[in-house]
Amino acid sequence: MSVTDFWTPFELNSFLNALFIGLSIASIWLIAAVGLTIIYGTMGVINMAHGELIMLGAYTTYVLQTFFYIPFLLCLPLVFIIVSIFGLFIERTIIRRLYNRPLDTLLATWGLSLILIQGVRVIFGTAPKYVSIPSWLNFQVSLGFLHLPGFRLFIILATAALIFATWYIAYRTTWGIRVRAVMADPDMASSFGIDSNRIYSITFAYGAGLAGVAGALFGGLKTLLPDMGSGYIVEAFLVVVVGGTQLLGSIFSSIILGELASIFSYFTNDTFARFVLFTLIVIFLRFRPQGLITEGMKRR
Amino acid sequence: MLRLVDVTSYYGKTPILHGINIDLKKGECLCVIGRNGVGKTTLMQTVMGLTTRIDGKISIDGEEMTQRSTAERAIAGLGYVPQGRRIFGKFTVRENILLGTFARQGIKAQIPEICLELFPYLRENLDKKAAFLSGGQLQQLAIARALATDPKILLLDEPTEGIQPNIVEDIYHTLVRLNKNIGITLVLTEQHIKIAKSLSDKFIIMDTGRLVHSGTSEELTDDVVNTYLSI
Amino acid sequence: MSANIYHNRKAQWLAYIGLFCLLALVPALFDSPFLLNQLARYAVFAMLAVSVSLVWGYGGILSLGQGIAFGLAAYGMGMTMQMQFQDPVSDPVPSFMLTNDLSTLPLLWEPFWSTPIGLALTIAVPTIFFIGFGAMMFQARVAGVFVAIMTLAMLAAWYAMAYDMQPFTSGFNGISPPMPFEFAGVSIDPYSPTAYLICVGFLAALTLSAKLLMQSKFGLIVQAIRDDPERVRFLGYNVAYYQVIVFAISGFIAACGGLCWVMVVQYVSPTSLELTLSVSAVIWAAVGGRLSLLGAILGAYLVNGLQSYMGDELQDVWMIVLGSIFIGVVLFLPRGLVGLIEDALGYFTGKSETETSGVAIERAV
Amino acid sequence: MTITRRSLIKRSSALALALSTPAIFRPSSARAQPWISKNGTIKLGVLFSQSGPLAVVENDSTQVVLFAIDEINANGGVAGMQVEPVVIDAKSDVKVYSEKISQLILSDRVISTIGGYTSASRRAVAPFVMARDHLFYYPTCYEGRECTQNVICTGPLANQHSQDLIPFMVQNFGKRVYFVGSNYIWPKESNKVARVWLEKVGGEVLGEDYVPIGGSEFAPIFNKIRQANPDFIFSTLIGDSDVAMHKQFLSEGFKADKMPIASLTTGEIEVRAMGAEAGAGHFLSAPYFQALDTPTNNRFVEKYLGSKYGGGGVTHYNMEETYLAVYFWKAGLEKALAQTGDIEAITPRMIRDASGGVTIGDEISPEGKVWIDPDNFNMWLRPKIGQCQGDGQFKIIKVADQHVGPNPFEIYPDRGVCKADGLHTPAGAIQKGVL
Repeated sequence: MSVTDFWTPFELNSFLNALFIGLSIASIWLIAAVGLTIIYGTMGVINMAHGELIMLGAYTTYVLQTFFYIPFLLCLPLVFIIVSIFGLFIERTIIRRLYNRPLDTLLATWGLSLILIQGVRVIFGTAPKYVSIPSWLNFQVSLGFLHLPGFRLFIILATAALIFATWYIAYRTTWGIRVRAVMADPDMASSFGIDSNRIYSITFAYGAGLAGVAGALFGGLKTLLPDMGSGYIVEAFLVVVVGGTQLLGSIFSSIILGELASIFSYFTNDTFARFVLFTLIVIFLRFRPQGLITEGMKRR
Repeated sequence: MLRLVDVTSYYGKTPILHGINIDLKKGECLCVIGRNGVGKTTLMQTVMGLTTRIDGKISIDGEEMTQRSTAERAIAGLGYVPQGRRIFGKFTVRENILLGTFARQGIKAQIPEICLELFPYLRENLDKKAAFLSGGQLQQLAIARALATDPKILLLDEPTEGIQPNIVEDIYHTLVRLNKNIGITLVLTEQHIKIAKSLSDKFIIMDTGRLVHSGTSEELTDDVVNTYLSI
Repeated sequence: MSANIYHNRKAQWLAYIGLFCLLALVPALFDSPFLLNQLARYAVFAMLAVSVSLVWGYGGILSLGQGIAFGLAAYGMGMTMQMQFQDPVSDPVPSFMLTNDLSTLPLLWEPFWSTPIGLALTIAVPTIFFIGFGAMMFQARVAGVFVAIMTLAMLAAWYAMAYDMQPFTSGFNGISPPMPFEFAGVSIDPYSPTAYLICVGFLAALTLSAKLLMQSKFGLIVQAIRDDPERVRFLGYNVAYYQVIVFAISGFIAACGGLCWVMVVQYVSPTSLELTLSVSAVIWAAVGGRLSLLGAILGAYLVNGLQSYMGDELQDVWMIVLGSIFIGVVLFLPRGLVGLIEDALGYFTGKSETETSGVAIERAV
Repeated sequence: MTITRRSLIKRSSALALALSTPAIFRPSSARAQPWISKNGTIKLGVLFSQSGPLAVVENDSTQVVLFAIDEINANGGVAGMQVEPVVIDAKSDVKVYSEKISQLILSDRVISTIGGYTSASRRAVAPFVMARDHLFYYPTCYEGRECTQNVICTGPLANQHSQDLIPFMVQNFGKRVYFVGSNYIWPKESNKVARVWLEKVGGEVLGEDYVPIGGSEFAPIFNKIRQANPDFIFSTLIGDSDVAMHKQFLSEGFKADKMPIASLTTGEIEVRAMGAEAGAGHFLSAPYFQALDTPTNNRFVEKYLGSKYGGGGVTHYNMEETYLAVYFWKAGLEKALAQTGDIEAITPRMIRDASGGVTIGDEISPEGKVWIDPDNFNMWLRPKIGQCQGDGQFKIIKVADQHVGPNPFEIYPDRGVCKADGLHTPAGAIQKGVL
């Protein structure tokens, strides 16, 4: 019945709005996935605890807001720093021992995610928490029939800003040259005095920090629960893999997936949309396991 | 300058080099000779710290290097031009050379004049993607990149392999200049006996991971070549 | 090199048979229906762990989608049991369908009127699906992480399907057949020794056959593919063929697990298709030792036993403990707990343990 | 039995070893034991999730059961005996529910069990509860259309929820409604019932959407809602999704006074999670509100929040229904004892049979007098409509004039009528254990 009962009739304005909303969904998937893309693309590490880093970001925002009365906008950089430091800690204690063993990183980080979920549960209890967003973000943008809430727009802009910052760091700074060198050929990079371990640490911390910011933003859309991160991990991975583990690829894949999700759920419902989407992804990966964009990336 | 004492080197658990001894003075040029697959590249990688495990001792300028990481060795003054160049194709020429400067002491992120002076082509094409360079140009870039690290010792693995003859000559002159005029110690592996003989002060011959013969370049006679290198 | 008794095939078979005899003796020793039911559940988990050990430990394919076979089979069994309860004349349509606007039995459900056909479908559908899915992946030479991600996406798709197709599957609520499974006129109480012994019997039969298979030429090739697929390909073997077969067999084992599961819990819901269950199976196998079927079984019993019997004070931190154990195993004991046993046996009966452990990975038990 | 055994023997010699020992043919000796022994305590199973996503609600349920048991024990216990709760954490996992219910019944031998918040957990325990003739109290709202002899539900059924709410909303806001719910049976059933009531008052359903449990992306749905522009939204979302929807409702620019959400779930605890700002102005139909101004409720709220169990800071309908479940159990047990006279002879089934018609009066029940329907063993209650205020509390707008009876098969009259002994079908058969 779920398919047939309410097969929404096609209506142009509303459909265009659905496309517009697709972009909004895409920005959420993208910001959830961008840290993962960087970590996986650079280090070959499958970080199953990425969703939990998002969760930590959300809880950090909650703590900063509730106990230190820090305004939301200021929370974002602070969350980035705090979660980065935590990421650094994880990298030094666990991830570092597992380079060149990608499947093992997948398993170890799954264990880590269990610890983080339960740890947060023990500290904050089971009751949900929430992040309040500043009231000036409670506006709506209306462009004719197109409609977008201010906070969504804020997320889109924040995502764009973070992507731009990441791109700038990667392609316009000497630091970026180092990271890309390690990505392309770790041995050669180290022959030029680049300490790949240090690059990995900082890259991981950076990816973790991005996840933290994503969490801070998601806190404005939904409740904070210790296991909120697990809801993002599958989508984030699919964005990364479909995109081909590159920044540009992730942008394209999140837009495509976000639009498809929006269009499917426009015509049917959210659950069925997921089924169709996941099946399409499996088929896509069968024919293009290297993802959408593959330019010269060295796989491990 | 570069000293290897009884060095054994491993990939995984398998030893590839056995008990290598080398002693090289400042400004000397050593040529490593041997057939394909006898461990010449491994020797380079061992010096650079790119193998899994090393027994024995490696020192540069008296400074102990055996347990140091590759990056630390590069900073200590080892420059590396690997076999097949291993240029970063997605990087521009400028970025490739800049990579080298990260191993410098002092000023970084600035391309040293010497790199561009030696290879005018690179100066004119700094913003070109390295993937579009020809083999000889890539080799020039690889040498420029290694020079950017301000090396005391330059390791060159097959610098003339797969390059058209006129450029081989260019590279030969460049190496002479680096060694004789600037005083950089060179270690190179070379298939062309002629080049090896005229460029180097010393040679060693390797076979199946062992050092089987060594001497000054005058001692690299046809007899020696026939004994160790004939097929 | 011969000395470590751990690598002695006779000793291995003795250990396997010993374990199953021990398990089979439980009903004689303990007169507790609850315990039997609980241990029957563990036996089912052990089947899942064995399926993971086979596909990952031996085949080198990390599948996060073992739950697909488990869940599909669980639904098959749930449907079979539900239809045993329905009456063809007076009450042909399960209650949840009537409230989902289905007044006649959907075609999908019709075959389940017959218990033998239902059981056959329960096992055949997941196995065939794994053959098809495996062929699709392995012929395209998908490997490593990408298999993990594709199986994960497929699992998520099936989960969404079971969840969304409410008139056919009862959705999130799941199907709870009101009566125990009946076979050949005998009702199998989930708490009875019979149900328990069926589960242990399945576990024993599947494990021993899998072990036999892995000692055969086929098994050696599968393990060679795990260690170096390219080399095996150059030797002229059709690598995809072997991978598909071992993947399908692991699906078959997981499907048997799903069948037994519904027999002992009388309930099936989309949670069988949740990622958590599939990853848990990987955890059990890894903790016990994925390179050994016996290790996987021990891992399943141990982790679940600890989870059930840990004191209340520790319940709060159980997930933390489990996560830490798991990280510890991945970091320090890649061969799992049986790796420790192997080293210990090597210490007492054989040569220096470092040498043997290096070999053990290649020559899995 | 023998056929199965024989065929098994053929299969595995390991099995034969076990079968040759006589122990397994012994009848289970446990059955002869009394459920309640005179010199012990009365054991009551408490099966809720204290960890995992469901703990948000179910943790409060555990606490309130312990609170009620403390209260009962302090007042002399049940039939002069103390009540001992056997608390188990179900970890929000249906596998654990199904495992632990058998532990409670078979190992701990509790006389009854109170537990569950989702229908999935109820259905996971149901087969065991029925097979062992146990008694399970399910203390929250559910969809109905079940007729078992071993479950007593102390929350409202779908029919009790909407019969006042829908007409009230239509009257005050308009006839055009949009349905949003979580994607499982209870919301779908509740919506079906709501449709029936809507038709009676001439309303119209503009759209119906379901999101996965835990889903929090509402942009596509709000897009459709904006297009349809209903007079109000009827929500049967649970948990996270409910909270996320209210928050996004605000940020999408909707106003509660123009297009309010009429909900069956958004109680005090949900409002606490979303922030009062997001909840303010919307409506809830429930039998109980914290703000209910009766002496019993004021006492209950004050006592509960002041006790060591009241850390949550609010009381809400789900919690109150759980509280009632404990008292219904006590009343049922005492009535069964009065009928048999011997406490050791009491079985769970006796309590269930005795519970038909049992009443809990104003003096104990915070929501006012309630009783158990002697036919289908759900609760008679008075649904109330509350509007959420800026402080997170509800203002009670309307209380049903009289008690509304539960009718599990209201919209399926051709399925039959649920009676104490089973579902009486129109064909005259009696089906037992209809799930």
